[in-house]
Amino acid sequence: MELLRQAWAIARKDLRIERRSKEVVNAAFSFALVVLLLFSFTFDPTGDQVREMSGGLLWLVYSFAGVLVLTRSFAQETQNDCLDALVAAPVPGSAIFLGKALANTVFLLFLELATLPVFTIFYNVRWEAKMAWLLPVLVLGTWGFTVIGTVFSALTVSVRLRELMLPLLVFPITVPALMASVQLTTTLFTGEPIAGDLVWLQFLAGFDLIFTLLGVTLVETILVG
Amino acid sequence: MELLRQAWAIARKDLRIERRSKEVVNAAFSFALVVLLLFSFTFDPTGDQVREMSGGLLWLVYSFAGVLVLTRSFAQETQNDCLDALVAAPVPGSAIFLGKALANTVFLLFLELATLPVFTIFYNVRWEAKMAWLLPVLVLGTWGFTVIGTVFSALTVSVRLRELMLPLLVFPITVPALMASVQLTTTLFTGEPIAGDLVWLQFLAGFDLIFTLLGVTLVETILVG
Amino acid sequence: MKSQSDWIWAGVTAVMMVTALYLTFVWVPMERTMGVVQRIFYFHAPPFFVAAIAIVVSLVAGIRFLVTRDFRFDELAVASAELGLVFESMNLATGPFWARPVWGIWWTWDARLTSAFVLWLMFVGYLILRRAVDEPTQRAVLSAVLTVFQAVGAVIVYLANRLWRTQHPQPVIAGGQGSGLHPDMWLTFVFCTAAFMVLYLCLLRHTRRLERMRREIEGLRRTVHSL
Amino acid sequence: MIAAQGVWKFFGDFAALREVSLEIAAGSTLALLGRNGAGKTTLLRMLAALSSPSRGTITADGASLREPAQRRRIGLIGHGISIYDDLTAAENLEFFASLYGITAPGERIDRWLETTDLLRVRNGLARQFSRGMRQRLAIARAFFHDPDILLLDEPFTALDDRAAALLSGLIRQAHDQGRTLIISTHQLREALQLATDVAVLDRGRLAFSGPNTEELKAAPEDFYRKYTETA
Amino acid sequence: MIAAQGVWKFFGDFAALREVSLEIAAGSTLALLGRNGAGKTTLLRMLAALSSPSRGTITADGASLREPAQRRRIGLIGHGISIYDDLTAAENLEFFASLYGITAPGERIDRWLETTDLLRVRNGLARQFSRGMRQRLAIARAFFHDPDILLLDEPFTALDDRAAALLSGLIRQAHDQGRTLIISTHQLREALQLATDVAVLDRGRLAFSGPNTEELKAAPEDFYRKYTETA
Ligand code: HEM
Ligand SMILES: Nc1ncnc2c1ncn2[C@@H]1O[C@H](COP(=O)(O)OP(=O)(O)OP(=O)(O)O)[C@@H](O)[C@H]1O
Ligand SMILES: Nc1ncnc2c1ncn2[C@@H]1O[C@H](COP(=O)(O)OP(=O)(O)OP(=O)(O)O)[C@@H](O)[C@H]1O
Ligand SMILES: [Mg+2]
Ligand SMILES: [Mg+2]
Repeated sequence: MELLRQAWAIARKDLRIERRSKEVVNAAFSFALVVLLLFSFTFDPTGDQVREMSGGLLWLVYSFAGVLVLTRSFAQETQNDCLDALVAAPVPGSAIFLGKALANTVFLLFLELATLPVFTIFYNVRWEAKMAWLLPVLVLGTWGFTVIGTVFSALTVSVRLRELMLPLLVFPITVPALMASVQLTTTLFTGEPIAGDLVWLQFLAGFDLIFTLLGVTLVETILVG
Repeated sequence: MELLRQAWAIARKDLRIERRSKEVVNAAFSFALVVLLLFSFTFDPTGDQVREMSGGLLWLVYSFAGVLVLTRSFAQETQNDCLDALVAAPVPGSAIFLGKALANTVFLLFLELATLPVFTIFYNVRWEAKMAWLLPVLVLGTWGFTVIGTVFSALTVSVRLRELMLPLLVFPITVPALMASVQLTTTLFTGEPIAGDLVWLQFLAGFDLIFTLLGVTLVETILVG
Repeated sequence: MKSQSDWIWAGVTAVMMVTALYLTFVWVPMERTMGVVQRIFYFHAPPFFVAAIAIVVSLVAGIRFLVTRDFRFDELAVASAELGLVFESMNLATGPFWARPVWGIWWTWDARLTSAFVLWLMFVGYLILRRAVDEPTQRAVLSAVLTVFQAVGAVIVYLANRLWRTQHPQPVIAGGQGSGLHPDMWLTFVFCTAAFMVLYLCLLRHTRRLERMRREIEGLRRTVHSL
Repeated sequence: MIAAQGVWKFFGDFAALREVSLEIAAGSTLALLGRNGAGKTTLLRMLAALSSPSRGTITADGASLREPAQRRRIGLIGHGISIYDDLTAAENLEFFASLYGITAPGERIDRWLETTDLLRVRNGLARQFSRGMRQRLAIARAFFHDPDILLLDEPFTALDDRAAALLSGLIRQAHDQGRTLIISTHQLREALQLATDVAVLDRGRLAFSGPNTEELKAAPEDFYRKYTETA
Repeated sequence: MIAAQGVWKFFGDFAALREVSLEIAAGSTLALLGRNGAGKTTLLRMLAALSSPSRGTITADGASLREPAQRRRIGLIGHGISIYDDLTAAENLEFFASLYGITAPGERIDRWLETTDLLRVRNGLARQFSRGMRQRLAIARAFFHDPDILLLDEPFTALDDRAAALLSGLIRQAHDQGRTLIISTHQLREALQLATDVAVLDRGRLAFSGPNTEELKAAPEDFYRKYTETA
């Protein structure tokens, strides 16, 4: 309980900063659009062929934009050595981790929901009835991605080549989660019955759980050494 | 002449540093591989469908990996305020710009040549005879990309959210060059006659020329303000 | 500083590798459908198993380091990871040469192949991270934590294979159908795996030593410079 | 009482601190001296539980420093100002209040903004503050949860005059209130004026530690040179 | 002679320098004083042609500072050390030699590594140097192309003892060789000992500028306070 209170305090701080400057989300959103732009320029999106890859495209955009948000997450704490003050404060590392992860998830979900309509228009994905299913997919997929990204954001914060290092470490580990999300999203976009894919939803949930626990246990070591 | 001597001095410095640590190229190459992996979720490379977009895929990989290299280009100069020493030295900004652009081009060409075979294997691109044509395409396309990227790398060096800003600024401007390169590359991969596309090559050359001149004239203002 | 045991290890390894080559290319019967290319199998799968073991070793060593803060474990972790990369590369490299004649393509993004590639990327990421951290203690701690995540990630990726349909043959070990290997093939396969395992252990001794020297030099230099 | 027993800190094989054993009685003010690279910051960071000793132990009244209960007692001023540029003065303090589990901090926040003369810019973004104002806010942040152990790492360097005056006032006050202070610095004279105890680090070794005396105050340079001559 | 005429520097609307006019005779040593945020660094950066005045002009012997010929005459020690961690000591100097168009620098490089006592680590990576060694290398870098105008921005802060000794030696030597030095600092006494001229900046204004005198050396604090009281 106490842990969650502290985590929430930290998350609220990040959210408040972001609500004020809107810097990161704006930049990330524009970046997502740019990526969409690049995609559409490099291969013309027409016909069913695109519908089959729509899920993949969407999550590609999310991943590339997302990892940039994650890089910032701990990097910004180093600006005035704020990280020292955080670690010196009587909150466990796990609280810092959870708070940051929460804030990042909110940012990414924002980003994703903002990108979604643009995407569907760009690639004229027909809007099915069971799109409601998309929400749990987004949430679970994003949380898995963010949890790992947040841990590694802390891991690489004082490392050379941070901006190169993070995607390098994050993506291979998140591959299963991404694949599952892609699978589910594509099913939804192509309008096939979701029933057969529910196993992926469970898989995602399990994935998230495992890495959340790992993060909670290990982040203290990362921060204090 | 003097200008080129100074530019070369700066390029040599960057190349020497890289040859010693190999950090950037290694990381960028691995990142390119990661991107290839991510793409595989989206584009199942069976069938000709992928061959039509192979050029696009390749240049997407190059762009994403390349922009990370470019971000570093001036950022690393700020580590010990080296940039101050550079600007204070009796070399014109244009020399710094050209030197950096040169070094970056070498890095990216390395990256591209290393990625190319892996790409052709992963995406089953058949290797045609006229692949020799690919070289001029790579060089011209890369130079255009690098020139713009280097200018913006200098422009964003002291900006918050650098790693987010750079792609935002670079990609939209380089889209024409990218499209031309994609067009040419695809033609080569699909083994169609290149003759019809030579105009794109000229376009690229012109594009490079214009932006090189722009960079040379404007970079001094960027650095000294 | 070659000790006698080094020579013994080297000898044993050499003998086993040569025997492995003999078994693979001379002794073992030819596979009916695939023909000679199938013999790649004996140098294709075993390296993967060794790589898998290398991860486990890295993982255990990494955890031991976090607990004891004894750099010997860090050395073991790196050494094992470096070798893991080498062996996984072997598995990755031999695969396509088999795929080309059998499937007609060098590569397909089937789950099993992808997972192999992901594994390879994890090794690479681990080693690149290490090179990006200057301060040895921090380097050791961070890379140890990373190993834990990657090991878990690797397991998940590997299990995820089972969920995906794959063009790639099912596991012979612990794999349900398709495990119908001729006993001689089995023997060769098992022996090759053992040979690669010994090779791994032999190399491990040296890479560890190398790593220790590296760290000692680093430390001496800093101490000298701080004078 | 803070006790460091046989503390080593290794960066790789390089020992930044060697076998440092030190006892700091409650209510004392320790001047932590030593030339650049002696290990002052390293030691202070461990006292702040920002990093853990490679060997040896550091305890406050017998308890480990990583325990929240202990960390709540510690106030730290490091090289950075540790405030968020995109939060207002009040929000900054409010945030740290929530970290330290201070409920209903409103009144206390205003009191500290008063003390640091930032009340009139209560709701101004720290980003827009002048350097001096930011430094004063940083000081408020460090003293805000009134810690009874204060760790100050070269607090006066690059501090603007007003901030410096404010800080030295607060330091004196804290000392009078019987709080424990540990101040690392290069300014011998100033340090020895207010210190009750002195510790000198030399290349990671504890070259001297003991109470501050009149003769020390009289000739600090000689004393300092005596214990750092080795370099 | 360096002449600044009616120099203003704006950061947005904020004027970091207001109407600064200053003449620095060749061979003189100017102590540039002023509290934090007074504008010392801003002025020095413009003298080093790292940024250009918003209004007014700065010339060296009548010529613009951006001209290579002028920049070749200038040596700068700023807050950062401006050396490349991934180059060896020798390569660092070699690189800057090539920037300054010094042909066949080999012998000169060794001479400077000698002076800074880095010859034995000639081919060691700067990254692996201790802090002091890096600082000495930075000093070598600044003096390497023997500039006859030296701009030093708080050169002694955070300098380790040996580097400090080395630098003050070089400064004195440069002065004796009739070079022009401009040193910004907070350490009044030390500064006034070696300065021939004094300039005091106060909130961007030039509050005082004139030759250094005995009574100044006698009571620097009073003098300083007199011209910075406004704050
Ligand atoms: C194209 C690249 C290839 C890669 C990256 C690859 C990768 C792997 C991996 C990771 C394993 C261990 C899997 C496990 O034990 O679960 C494996 C085993 C194996 N591979 Fe491949 N493989 C490739 C191509 C092929 C081809 C073309 C064939 C033959 C048609 C083949 C036949 C086998 C067999 C028989 C095993 C042993 C099964 C086992 O015991 O697991 N591989 N390969
Ligand atoms: N993160 C680190 N990695 C490697 N070495 C380090 C690290 N931090 C400190 N050191 C080394 O430890 C020694 C002590 O550093 P420390 O900063 O504690 O000295 P200090 O007394 O604070 O110096 P100063 O008075 O300049 O602040 C120095 O030799 C420094 O190079
Ligand atoms: N890049 C910048 N953007 C905005 N304001 C700046 C910038 N650089 C300096 N300033 C402002 O200009 C004023 C003068 O700064 P400057 O660094 O020159 O002072 P200083 O005399 O060097 O102070 P110190 O003695 O602390 O170095 C300060 O108020 C500072 O906030
Ligand atoms: Mg310190
Ligand atoms: Mg300054």
